[in-house]
Amino acid sequence: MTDFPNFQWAQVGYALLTLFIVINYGMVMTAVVRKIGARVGGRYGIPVWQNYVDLLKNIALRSKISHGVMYYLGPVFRLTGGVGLLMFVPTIYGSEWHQNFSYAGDLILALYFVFFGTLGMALGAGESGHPHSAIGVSRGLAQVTMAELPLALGVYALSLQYGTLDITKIVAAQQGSIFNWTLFTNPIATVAAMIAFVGTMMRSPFDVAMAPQEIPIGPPTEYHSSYLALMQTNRALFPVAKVVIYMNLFFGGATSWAEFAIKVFCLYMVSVVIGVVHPRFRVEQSIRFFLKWGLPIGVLAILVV
Amino acid sequence: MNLVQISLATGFLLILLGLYGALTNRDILRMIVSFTIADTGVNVVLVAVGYLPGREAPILDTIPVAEAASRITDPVPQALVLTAIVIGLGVTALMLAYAYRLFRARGSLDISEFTELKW
Amino acid sequence: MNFTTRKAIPLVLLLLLGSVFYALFAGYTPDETLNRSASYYASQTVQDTGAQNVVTAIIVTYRGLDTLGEVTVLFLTAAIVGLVLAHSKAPKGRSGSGFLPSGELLTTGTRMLVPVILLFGAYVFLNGHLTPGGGFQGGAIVASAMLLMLLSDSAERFSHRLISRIESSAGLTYVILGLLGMLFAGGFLDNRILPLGSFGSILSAGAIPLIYALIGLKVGAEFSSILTSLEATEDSQ
Amino acid sequence: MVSPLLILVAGLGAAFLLGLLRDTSERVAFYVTVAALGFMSFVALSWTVSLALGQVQPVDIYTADARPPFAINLRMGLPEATLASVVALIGLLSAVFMRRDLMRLGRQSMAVLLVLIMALSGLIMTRDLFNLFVFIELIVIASAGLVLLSQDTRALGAGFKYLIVSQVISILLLIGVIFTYHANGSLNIDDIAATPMGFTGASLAMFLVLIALVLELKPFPANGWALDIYESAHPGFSALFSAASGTATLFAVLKLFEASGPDWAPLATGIGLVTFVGANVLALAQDHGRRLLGYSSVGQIGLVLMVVGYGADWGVGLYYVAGGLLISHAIAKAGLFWLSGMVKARQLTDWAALRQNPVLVVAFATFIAMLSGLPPFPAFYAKWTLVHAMAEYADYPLMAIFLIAALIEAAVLFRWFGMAIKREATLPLAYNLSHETVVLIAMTAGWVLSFVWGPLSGFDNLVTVVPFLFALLFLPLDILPARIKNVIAIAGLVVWYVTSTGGLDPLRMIFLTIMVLGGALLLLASFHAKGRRMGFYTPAMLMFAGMALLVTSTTSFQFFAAWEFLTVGSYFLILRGANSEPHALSYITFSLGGAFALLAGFAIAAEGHYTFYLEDLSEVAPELAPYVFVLLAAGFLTKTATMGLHIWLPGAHAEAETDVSPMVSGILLKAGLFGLFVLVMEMGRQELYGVDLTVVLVWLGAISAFIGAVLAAFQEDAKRLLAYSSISQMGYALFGLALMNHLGWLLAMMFAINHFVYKSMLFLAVGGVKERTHTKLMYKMGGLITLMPYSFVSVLVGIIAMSGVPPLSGFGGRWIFYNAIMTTDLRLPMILIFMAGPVGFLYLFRLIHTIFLGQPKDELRKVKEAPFWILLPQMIFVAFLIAFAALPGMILQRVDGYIGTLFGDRPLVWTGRIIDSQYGTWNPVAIWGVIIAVFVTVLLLLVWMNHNAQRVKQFNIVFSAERPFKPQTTHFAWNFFAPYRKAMGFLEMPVSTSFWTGVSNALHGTAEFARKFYTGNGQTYAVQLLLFVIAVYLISMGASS
Amino acid sequence: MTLLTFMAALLAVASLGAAVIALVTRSTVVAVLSAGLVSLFASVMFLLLAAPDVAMTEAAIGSGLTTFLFFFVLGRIRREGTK
Repeated sequence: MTDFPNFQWAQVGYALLTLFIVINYGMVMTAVVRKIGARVGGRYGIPVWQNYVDLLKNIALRSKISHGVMYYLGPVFRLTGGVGLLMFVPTIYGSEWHQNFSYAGDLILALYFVFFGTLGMALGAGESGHPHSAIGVSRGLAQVTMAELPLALGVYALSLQYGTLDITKIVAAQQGSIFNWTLFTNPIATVAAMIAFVGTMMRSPFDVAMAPQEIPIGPPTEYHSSYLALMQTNRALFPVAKVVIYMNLFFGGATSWAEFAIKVFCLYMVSVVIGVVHPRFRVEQSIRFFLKWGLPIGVLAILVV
Repeated sequence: MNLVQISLATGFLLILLGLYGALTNRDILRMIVSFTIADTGVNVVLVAVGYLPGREAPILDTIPVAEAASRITDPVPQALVLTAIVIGLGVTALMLAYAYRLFRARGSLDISEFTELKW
Repeated sequence: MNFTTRKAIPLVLLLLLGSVFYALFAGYTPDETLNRSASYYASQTVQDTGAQNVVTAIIVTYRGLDTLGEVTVLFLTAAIVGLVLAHSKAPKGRSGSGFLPSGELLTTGTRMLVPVILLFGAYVFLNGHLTPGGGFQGGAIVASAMLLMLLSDSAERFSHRLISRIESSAGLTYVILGLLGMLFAGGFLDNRILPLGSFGSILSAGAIPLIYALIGLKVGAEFSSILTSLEATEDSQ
Repeated sequence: MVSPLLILVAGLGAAFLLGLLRDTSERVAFYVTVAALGFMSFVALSWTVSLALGQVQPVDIYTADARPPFAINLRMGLPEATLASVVALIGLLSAVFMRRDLMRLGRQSMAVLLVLIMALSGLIMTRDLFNLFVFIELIVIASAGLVLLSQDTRALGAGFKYLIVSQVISILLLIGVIFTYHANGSLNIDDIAATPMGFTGASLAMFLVLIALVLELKPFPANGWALDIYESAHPGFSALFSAASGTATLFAVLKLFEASGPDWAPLATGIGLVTFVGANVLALAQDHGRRLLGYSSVGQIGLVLMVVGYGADWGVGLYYVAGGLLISHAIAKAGLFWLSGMVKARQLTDWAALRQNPVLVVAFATFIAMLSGLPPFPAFYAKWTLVHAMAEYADYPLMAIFLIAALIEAAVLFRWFGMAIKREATLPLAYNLSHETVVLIAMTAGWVLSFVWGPLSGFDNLVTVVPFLFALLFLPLDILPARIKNVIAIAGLVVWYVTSTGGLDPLRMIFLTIMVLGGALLLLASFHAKGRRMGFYTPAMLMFAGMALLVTSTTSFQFFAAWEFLTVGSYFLILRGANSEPHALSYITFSLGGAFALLAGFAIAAEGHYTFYLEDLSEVAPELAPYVFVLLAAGFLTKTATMGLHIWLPGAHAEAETDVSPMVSGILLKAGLFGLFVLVMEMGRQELYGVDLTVVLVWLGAISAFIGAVLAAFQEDAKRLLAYSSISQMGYALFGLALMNHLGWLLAMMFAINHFVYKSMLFLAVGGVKERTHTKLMYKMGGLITLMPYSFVSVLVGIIAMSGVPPLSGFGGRWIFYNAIMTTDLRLPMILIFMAGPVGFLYLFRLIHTIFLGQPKDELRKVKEAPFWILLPQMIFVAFLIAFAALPGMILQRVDGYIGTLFGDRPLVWTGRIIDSQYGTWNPVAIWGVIIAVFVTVLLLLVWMNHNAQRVKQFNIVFSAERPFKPQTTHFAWNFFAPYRKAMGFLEMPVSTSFWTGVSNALHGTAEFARKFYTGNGQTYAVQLLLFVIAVYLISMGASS
Repeated sequence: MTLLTFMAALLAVASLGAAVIALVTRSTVVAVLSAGLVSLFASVMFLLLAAPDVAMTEAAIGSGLTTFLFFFVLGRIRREGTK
């Protein structure tokens, strides 16, 4: 098994454990965030276990339909994307078991694997035949492509800075002091990446693709029952997995689950806070936003490295 | 001005006059007439170039063969002119025949009317 | 182009061309002595060809190929003039030159003159190697006989067919004579296939008189053919 | 040996003999004519053969037993014999061609024809100046006579204009002759060379003689009369007028320029060049077939005149080059004029009638290729030699003008060819067996000529190159059913691959594999075609032949010849598409333009050596090297369709046939990439004005990658989308290559392989869809996933691979890319590449979504899966992609090692199947393992939960209340990324399209304006003639003082 | 100035004058006749230039035959043009 260095079956167990923790954490955290949002807005909000209720309800739903193979596979792709992403990045620095399968690749793998789920989801929704889902997909794709740009630039700046593409090595380089974090050693790259982060978290002002409140469009409207359950799982998992990447790259990673929980929550809250205070952009507005702010900062980041 | 110069000048002037007529006259027949004048001019030039002042025609009936080289004028241009005259006539005849056919085709002898082929 | 520029542009051009000619004119000085070609002819013609008239010798032998081309030009012209006019028959009715009245006098005069003219033409081309004149001049004279007949609207015109026969046979014989020169003498159109004879007599200069006679016939026939074609075409077919 | 004089004698004798025949015996007269012409041809040919074989020595024929200059002499050497043969044969064939009209006009016309041929032969052989004049007058008069053969009444006017002009010319000539005689004391041409000019006016006399003869060549712009003749005369005569008269007169001019010495050579060069350029530019505006041929004749003769002047000191080489051009021109132009006799109507588009007879189309193509200097025809060698000579003397502006004019000429000719292939004729073909025979003899002569010319070139004989012959083999085989031909084609490719892999380095090996074996694979799809599929296999095999030869070439000549082969082959292939005419034209124009840039580059690099090894590119003199680099790069970038030079690509690739698109996209583009590889491998970094050219390439690559992707995202046409995507992908490859480091090159290699696989696959899949739906517009498709599942799978795999999403092989490319850019200092162009990545994802998604997902259209509810043979290669590609993604090492490791030897480094460490770089890791098997494990687990989970899911149909809610005026605009697939367009639409601005359209319009406008110069008035033509003479006089006076 | 030169000058003036008349006259007939006259003067000039052969030819062909050719064609054209 040279392709899987030092492979032990226990790794699978640890990976599953990581997965379990992250999913649950994601469930609770998103609920908490919604609750906070509600309270800020003067409402009562949902209970923190609401996500579990929804999940169970969806799984239990009896009527189950399918529009075709791709429709069926869409959520599978989606969740595979989320899980895979988590598997390919190390979660807890220094803990061998929580390196997951990060030896399969490096930063590039993670960056590109993000698209795996997006693609599958889009395809699945597409097959449903509902034109609104297609519109949602096209909007989402259009926006995300521009949003990813500052991230790519930031990451490039970062890898130039550390001279490596290996996430573990990048985290290692930030250990020791809080001032070793990329946030401080390379603030411009961090800002660039954070612009991308905000842009891809599917929250206001960049949530026109989902736009759940106003128009019933977007992939989620097409799915129900256990499909939706899978997707819901992913919606808990995927943001966290993504935040993990940002955390590892820019905020010193995490050496323990506690640190992990705090950093992920804080980072997540950044997008929430911005979302709360900003009205929604139209797609072209957000694209222009990324071109006007994200791009120059990203360029600056790689130029000053 | 000696004989040769006068002849040469006449020849050249005839050529220029002929060409001027050929290039400015719209009547096809008058163009052809002008060309014959120019042809005549060419012939005069040719003969004049071959002339050696004071010498005689290259016919050895009265000139002894031994003295021929010092007494006759250059025969070559004369031979050429003979040919040129005949060729000139041939071309003139041909142009006249064409002129007639063109006239038959269009009822006109104006060169500027035969411009349906262009560009 | 308006009237003035239509004439002014050629004028300017020809003035420029005139300057070219002037350069030639100004740079020209007549030779003092014969150049090498001419002096060769002056000294060698008699020995080579036996002709008195150097110009004739040059035309018929040294530059025989030119002359062959020259009669071919006339042959071509005759053929083409025939072609050009073949398809545009003149309207029925009066033929003739159209501006000379063809009266009794002219007709009679023509009948009397034609044989004389023909004889004179033959004289000119047969003596071409001795005196000025030759096939072309003689041919032109022969053609003038034809001209007279055309002018007089004489009924007994030469048949076009006969003219064409004479023309072709003369041409063919000319070419064959040239070939004979290649076979039996020094080269194409060499006149020495026949003996050079005694210098200055009519039967001298080898094949020159023969060739010049052929040329005369041919040129005469060709001129006649052209004249006939141009004059009227009813009988050209 | 019989005396060459017999050529003249036979012509004249027969002409006179005709007069003795009876008027009614036209038939006999015709046989006499043909017999005489046959005899003349025989004599000339026997001299040609004997002289060429060295059995006889060149002879001087003296007349009247006197030595020149005292009597006229003729000469029979190899050039004279060859050209006399050409003239006599064309005369013979034209006589056969004009049989009916000759018989109609009678024996006189035949005599005129005989005299014309005789005079032309005389013009070629004579060494006497005045004799030259006599022959010219004979030619003029005979031509004026033969013009009458035409039924077109306008010919009369044309003939008269010709006579007017000839009068002026003969006046100038006679004056010149007599003053030359006065100066030299001789009329012999050889004496002009021997005797120094005696007096000041002599040079002026020489000028008059030369300019008069040059005027007979119809130099631009003093040539309006000639064009009128070409347009209105009988095509049989036009063939003579262009081919035979042009050839003979040009040789006469050559004789005189040789005699007059090198001082006069620039005169010929200048007039020739002006003529070549002017005629070709003006030809752009022509839509009348014969007049176009006239312009082309003028241009070609101008070209030879230029060679005559330029190559004045080449010795035998001049005869080789000028002769090749001249004879090619004679054969091709005669053939084309004869063909025009079979086309009834006169517009260029009416040549479409030729399609009724495929053999004639082949002949047409042959003639066009001969004229445009494509291999293996002699003009190709001539062009090569000429440009190399220009480079040797560092006459770069001349070279540029020449090449641009040659390009315009090719554009004119191929525009016409395209019309003939794609338009509809208004009148059917005027078929006539003897006419066809004549044309086919000309075509055969063209090929024989190439066969003879090849070995003389000192290079390979291109006619006998095996792959090329293999391509030609399909011409006779075209009567077989397509499937049988396909088997032969595949077998041929495979055999060639197997036999030619020895001794190639891994890099070339991979390119050869893609090009030849890949080609064989793609040909599997061609089994789908039914019937005979005439005209597919020859061009296809020609293209593959070019590519096979390209990879194995070692000299610049081989490389360039191969390049032209593949260009021409692919042009014909592209032209086969339904609406591809304009696109094929822009393809061939750009490609030939690129090819000419290559030619110029090689020529400059060779510095006078006509054989130049590619590996010597590394030793080009440093002051030249950057320019060589720029030129070669421009040539290759045209082929890879880098932004700015790309406008030919989308149309060409999109409009091509289903199985052709993958060939021209997946395979053909790699030829450009291969060239770039060779270029940067041999030449390395070059600096021009302090700019590192590889950096420029990096930028170009990045811009192409980005803009190509953006444009692809905005396409409505699926194949166009893929075409723009190719531009983008090639941009990546170029980018990698230009990084000039190990990983960059590996990246380029990776892209070469990947792009071949997935672009072929996608084009096949989309093509298969198009076969069924009969549209390429994506908004007209939709919901085809259930109907065409296999096509869907291949598109799915294709887009995953292409967008670089793990685990498929595209990711490998991206991984290498990141590692490559880590080691370079170039950061700004990276940004564009970063932007290109996600945009690429956009267009790919659009492709799959709008075709296969969403709701099926009513009219497409019953379409079937794509044909088996189109699917088969796709499935093979899918398998390959998966295998390559999991085990990239099986190919890449060798290439990596090879590149390592070039750079002397080893940035990648291959441990088993794991690839480590200095910066990161790529463990393809692990990636696969994890993803499959997770995917299967989740899927099983879903199946467990959802095993009883119920299949429901979609419901149609596309239109709400009313049907809009343009229904497709309301479809989601229309303007799919509308917001994106709002934000990024400025990138769509057709800058380069506008630029090239502007260039083209400017040229056409110039042509349209300038041709008004030819007013049609004979007098004006004469004035122009004089104007020309005076202008040349003043210019040469100015130049010599 | 010798007699020869004087005659030549006279001929030159005469032939040039005839040529000018040929160009400026309105009548084609006069033009043709003048052109013939030019030829005739030229042929005399050839005699002065010691070229009797040429003189004969020019007189017979240049001024004689050519003129008649013109008149023939002119005649035909007149006849047909007036109908």
